[in-house]
Amino acid sequence: QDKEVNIAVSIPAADHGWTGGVVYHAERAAKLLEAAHPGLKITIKTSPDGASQANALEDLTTQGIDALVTLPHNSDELTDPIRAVKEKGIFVTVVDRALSDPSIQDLYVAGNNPELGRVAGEYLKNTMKTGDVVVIRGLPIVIDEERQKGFDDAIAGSGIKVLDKQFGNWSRDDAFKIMQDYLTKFPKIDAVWCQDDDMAVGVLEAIDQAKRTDIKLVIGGAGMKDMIKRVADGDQLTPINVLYPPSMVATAMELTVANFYDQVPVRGKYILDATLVTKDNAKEFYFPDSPF
Amino acid sequence: METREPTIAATMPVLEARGIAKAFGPVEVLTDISLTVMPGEVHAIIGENGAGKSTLMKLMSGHLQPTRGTVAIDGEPVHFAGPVDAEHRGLVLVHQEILLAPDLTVAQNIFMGRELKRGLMVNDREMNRQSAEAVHSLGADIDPTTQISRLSIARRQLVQIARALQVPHRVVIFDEPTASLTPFETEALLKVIRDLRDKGVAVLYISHRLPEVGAIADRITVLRDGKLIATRNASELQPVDMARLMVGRDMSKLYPEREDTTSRQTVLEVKNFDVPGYARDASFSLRKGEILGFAGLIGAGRTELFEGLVGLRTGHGDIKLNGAPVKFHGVRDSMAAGIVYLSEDRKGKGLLLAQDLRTNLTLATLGKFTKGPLIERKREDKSLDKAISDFDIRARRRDLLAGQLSGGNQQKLLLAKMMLLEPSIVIIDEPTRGIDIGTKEQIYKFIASLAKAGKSVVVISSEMQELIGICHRILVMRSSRIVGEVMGEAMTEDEIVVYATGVKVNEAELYSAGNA
Amino acid sequence: MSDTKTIADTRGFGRKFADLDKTAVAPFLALAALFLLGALVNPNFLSVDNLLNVLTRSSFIAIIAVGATFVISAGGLDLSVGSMAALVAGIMILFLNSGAIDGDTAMLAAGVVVALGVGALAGLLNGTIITIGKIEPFIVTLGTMAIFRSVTVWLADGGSIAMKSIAMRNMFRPVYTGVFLGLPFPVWLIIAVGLLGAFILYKTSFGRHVIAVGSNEDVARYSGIHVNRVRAMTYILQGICVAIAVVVYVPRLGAATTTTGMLWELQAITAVVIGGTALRGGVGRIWGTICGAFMLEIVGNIMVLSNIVSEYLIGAVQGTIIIIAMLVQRTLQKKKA
Amino acid sequence: MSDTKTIADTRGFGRKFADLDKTAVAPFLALAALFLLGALVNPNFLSVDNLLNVLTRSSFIAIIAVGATFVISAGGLDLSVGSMAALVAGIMILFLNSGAIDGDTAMLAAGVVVALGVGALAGLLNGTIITIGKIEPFIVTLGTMAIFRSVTVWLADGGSIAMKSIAMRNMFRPVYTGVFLGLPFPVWLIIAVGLLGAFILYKTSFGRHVIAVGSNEDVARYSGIHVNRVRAMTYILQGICVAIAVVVYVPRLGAATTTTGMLWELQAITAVVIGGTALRGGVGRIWGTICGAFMLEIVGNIMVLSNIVSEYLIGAVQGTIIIIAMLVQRTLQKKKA
Ligand SMILES: Nc1ncnc2c1ncn2[C@@H]1O[C@H](COP(=O)(O)OP(=O)(O)OP(=O)(O)O)[C@@H](O)[C@H]1O
Ligand SMILES: Nc1ncnc2c1ncn2[C@@H]1O[C@H](COP(=O)(O)OP(=O)(O)OP(=O)(O)O)[C@@H](O)[C@H]1O
Ligand SMILES: [Mg+2]
Ligand SMILES: [Mg+2]
Repeated sequence: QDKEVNIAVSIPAADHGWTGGVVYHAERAAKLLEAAHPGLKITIKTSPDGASQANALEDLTTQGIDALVTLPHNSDELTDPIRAVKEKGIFVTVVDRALSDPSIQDLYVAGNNPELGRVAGEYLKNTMKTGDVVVIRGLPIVIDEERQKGFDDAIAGSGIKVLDKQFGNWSRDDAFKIMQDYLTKFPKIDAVWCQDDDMAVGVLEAIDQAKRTDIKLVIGGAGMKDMIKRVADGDQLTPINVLYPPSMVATAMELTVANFYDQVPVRGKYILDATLVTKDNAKEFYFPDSPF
Repeated sequence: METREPTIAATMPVLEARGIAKAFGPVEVLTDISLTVMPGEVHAIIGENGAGKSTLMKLMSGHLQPTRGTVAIDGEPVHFAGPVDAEHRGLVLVHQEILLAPDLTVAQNIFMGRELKRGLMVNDREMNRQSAEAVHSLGADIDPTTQISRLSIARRQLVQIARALQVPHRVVIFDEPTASLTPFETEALLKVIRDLRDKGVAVLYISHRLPEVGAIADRITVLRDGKLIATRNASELQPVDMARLMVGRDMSKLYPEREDTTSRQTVLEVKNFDVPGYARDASFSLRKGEILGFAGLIGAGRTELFEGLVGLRTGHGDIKLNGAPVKFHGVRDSMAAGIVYLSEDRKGKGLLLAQDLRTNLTLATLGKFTKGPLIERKREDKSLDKAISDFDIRARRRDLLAGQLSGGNQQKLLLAKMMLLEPSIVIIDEPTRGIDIGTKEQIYKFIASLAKAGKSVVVISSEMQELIGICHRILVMRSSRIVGEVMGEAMTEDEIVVYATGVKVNEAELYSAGNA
Repeated sequence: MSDTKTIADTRGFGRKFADLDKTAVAPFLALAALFLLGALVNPNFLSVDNLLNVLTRSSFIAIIAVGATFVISAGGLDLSVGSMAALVAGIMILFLNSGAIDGDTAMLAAGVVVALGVGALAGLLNGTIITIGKIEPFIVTLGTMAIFRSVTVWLADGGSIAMKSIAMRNMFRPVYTGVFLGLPFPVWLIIAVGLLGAFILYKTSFGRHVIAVGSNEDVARYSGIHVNRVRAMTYILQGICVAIAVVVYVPRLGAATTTTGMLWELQAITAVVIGGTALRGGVGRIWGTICGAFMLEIVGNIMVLSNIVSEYLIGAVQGTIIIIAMLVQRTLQKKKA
Repeated sequence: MSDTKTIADTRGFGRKFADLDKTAVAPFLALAALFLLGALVNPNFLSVDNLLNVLTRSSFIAIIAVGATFVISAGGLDLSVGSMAALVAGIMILFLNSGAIDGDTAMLAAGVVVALGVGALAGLLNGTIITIGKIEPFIVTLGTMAIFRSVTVWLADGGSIAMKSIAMRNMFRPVYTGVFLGLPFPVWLIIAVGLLGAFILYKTSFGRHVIAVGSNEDVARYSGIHVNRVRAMTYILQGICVAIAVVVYVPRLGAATTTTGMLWELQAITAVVIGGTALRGGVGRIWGTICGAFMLEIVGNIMVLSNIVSEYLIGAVQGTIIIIAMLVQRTLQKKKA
């Protein structure tokens, strides 16, 4: 099994927690896979934004590759550049963010963004029935929009009322500030939904410092290890988490490699559930060695 | 000296100041000045540093607005919206300070704001040609494509004059145009001014060089402390009279009695010193108590030689201080060794124009005014008081910024600043550039007193008269080399000129051969 | 005001420098205007709790910006402060986690020393390349900004570096949350850094030299000032200020992440400029800078407290307010003139 | 007398000439060094395809940086170009999607006109606030940067704005991908913009005035130059350059997102400075700037082509290369002197 296969992996740069996790898992998977298949060569490239990712795709293609695994910054922007890769006869695996033209991707491995919002919303609706919620969004990009929409749809028509929404830029520090100001602004808050666990850390700290007791629930998302641990430990404020694991990139890489080395061709869609993590199943999702 | 009957009576004044006054804040620096300027007249304005000459000129050319009174052109009161407005009416001012864009070339500066065009494009060739001509008519050869930042102060001054004369003009105001020029450029400029006068242009002329004023002016107005003291026909005034009117006391003697303070002890010995591109193979020695002059034409390399010696630019060669070889890696080393250099470029390298007097005074010697890390403001203030009285700095308020002092007073402040270093060897580059006659006398006295106190002084100057008046010995530089030495009876203007221009080649070669 | 006429009619530097005191006061007037706006938007704005929150939060930028005031007054620029903060925080936490020293207090104290050392070294790196290499500070610090950030990401393995020991964290947390004489500890630190900065800039010969170098490098050189040394020193001071800010930052969330300090450089420079220090050098206003940092934080606070604008447009409103604040400031200066 | 001067003259002239070349040539030498590095790292680097790819990509930054050369030479600064690009792209696409005009070609042409108009207006806004409000360009363009970005986010409803009509997209795409006489279209555009920029800066009186204003504003004013008008004009030119860059950018990715153009301002300024233009104003080098933009893109390209460093550390290597490139450039200048 020493077939020569070149696989390129193009992902966003590690500029916040979740993408950092993506890079970590990609590099780890690359090592394992290369060890398992002597002829396999995996090149990982990170890019800080959509335009430079398009550049990276061009550069990777120039080097001659058999397959591309990519987590695009943005579907609209990268559809054409990825199409150009595909047109060279290269096997294309897309992770997380589906292209505007799905016919391009041979394989699609994804978490489910609308589902992440929906699961969080459903949980709120079902456990609280009524209540005042504040929301901290990420950055204004499509993923955020999808999560928000899923959440809004889930609580539509229920007694859950969204008091305020602000962008926290997927940053702990910004989330901390916004939460502090929410606490000043609203005398009573029942729950906080923030789209990402990094931000949840800042939110919890702000609540802790203000010594406010009215908040009953803080729901984050993505399954950062610290937050999963809190769930596992039965923290009152954070009884649940919604999974959106950065390790999906590793899954995608494994599947792509399998397409070349195993006899079965791999095609189609693999959607990972936005699993609700509770005290009961938290242990399954706790990886203390992961950086995220 | 040329004498000429002024033809004033027939015509009406082209420019007039009517009861003009100007105050900066509560301080009135000009009071009630009335003045007429006739076409075809050279009208000189003289007065001590800070008398208000530049301010008056700025008022008359739209750079400043008077607090009281009016300016009139052809008998009509006018209000200038700004200097450009005044220029449109044919009034141009050559500033005392250099106002040129340093990154642009000579030609680009001369034609700034009124570029010649060919179609859409600027016509650089034509502008270069005309600029070269304009500069040439001032007795200089400057490549019009040279960047201003690469020119010496003197050359910048010439460019600035050329630039002003490029504007269509009826009245040209020269504010100390010759302060940084050598006799040659000065002579050329005076010729240009005479030509202007003959063409019927009115000229306002400010200078501290009184003989020059006598030579060029038809009428002379004297200012003192912001007041007009007198306006006289030039033929009625000898330089001594001018000085008396300006200073308000008799000025019979400009230079102090020469005393032979030179001792036998050599304090500084320089051998084969090179400053790449500027000075070659310079060798000379300086004795204790000696005043040594350095003469030469503009660009001879005097400034750079001494900048190299004190460690302000790279130079190689042997320097012996009191017999011991020394090496200066930076100007701090030479300062520590008791040598100070006062730059000729007081605005660019001497003073922080945007900071106050106190900050400037103590900048080079802050260590003396600190206790622990703390600057003792009281002692600084005391030192400023002393400097103001010792050097007769005319600042009407203590909190003025250095840039708000009149030109001559800036020079005094720079002198005071460097003297705080208590040096044993003082190198003064153009010590009296732009300084009034009364103050000159003070500075000469000061230099003599330094020598008397056993310090050694190097004076670099383009004014041969002053070198002859105060120095014990004069070295002449030409084209990067020291080409001659004059002392005693031989210290005459003719002798220096002969060396400086290269007429006396043989001896020059002999001299450098002897040093090699 | 005595300078009335000067402003109306001088042409040169006279105008720019005669109105010294006005420029110094203007930022505070702009701040007052913001207070008014805040009070109108939400009555809670003026509550002591809110103001103290904001003041406390502004401490990072304020402290860093004090350092930036030195760099900018000397005619320099430092774009690397944000990622330098991340790097210093990361190394400090890694050190705290290493358990190199027995005893939590000793360990924390050593951690602070490590932070200050790393900050000073990072500043020295900037200063050295700029002065010895004679390269534009913009390019150098843009380069080191990328370098510091990368190294942090690498140290964090793309994730975050968190303090492991809960005990130590609890012991450290009061550095951010603690209150002394009614004021949170970080506010005391702003005051201390401000006083020290003002002392150095206005009262010591080094401060004088900083202004001289920024005002006219040639004059400084001809006056025997070690221009390079002074320049480099301002970058070291900047590094130390970054380290002090980190010492307040780390106890807040107990971690350094890949986003720590992102865009702080722009905020710090903005604070300095709003505070009345000119980017071209030669002027430095420590208290104006601190006031500027406070203004920036208040604008953000008002945005969240208000209900008027869509979250999408908050940036636009914030940008507008800052421009208007500068305009107000300029107008006040002219009025008073 | 005359011979003295002749000697001095020749000396001065020769010196000056040599200097000019060095500063102008240095960026190109640094570029050559990068080529060498690239060839060492990966043999594919020197392939025509790869080089054309890189050249084509550098077109956005190169074109924007030509505008920035004007702004910076005049002593200004524009931090808003990145978000301005996003805004212009967003509005252009929304217009294209609106179907306001019949016929795809007409529509596209109109779209280009709209883009240019929006760019010029945005530049005018910057220029007006800076000159009339007399506020530091840094603050103003930081403010408008936030404003343009926010408006884009708002127009995109937090998501992205994509061209809807596939037909139109296919028709527009060759503007990025098309090749003419062996060179991709964007490369021709760089050449055209460079030629035009060089013509304006070096050959017209406006260009002369730009340099004069950046060199010494007071002198320019006394010379009757409308300083404010010239300043404002440089910002408008900058806006137009941004719009031209957008016209190449949109066909490439077919969409504007909330992150479009992020950090382009820093890249543009870096390109300008690497190219030899001083941040303090008074000097402008159009071809140096374009060379600088190309260098930035090559560094990125080499990073992707090489496999040596961990992904986390790429930023560090990139930062180091840029600093070293500047150092090389400085050293070359001194050597040749
Ligand atoms: N902008 C200003 N603000 C305050 N005072 C000023 C300002 N400009 C000039 N002065 C003061 O006005 C007085 C007259 O200065 P002016 O420059 O007219 O003198 P001057 O006669 O030209 O002297 P010099 O021969 O030294 O050039 C001086 O006392 C000077 O300090
Ligand atoms: N033709 C020229 N082109 C360019 N630079 C020149 C030219 N002539 C002289 N210079 C430069 O001018 C400077 C020398 O002028 P400067 O007048 O200061 O010398 P100096 O001998 O000290 O003269 P000064 O008599 O004014 O003290 C040097 O930098 C010299 O290289
Ligand atoms: Mg004067
Ligand atoms: Mg000289």
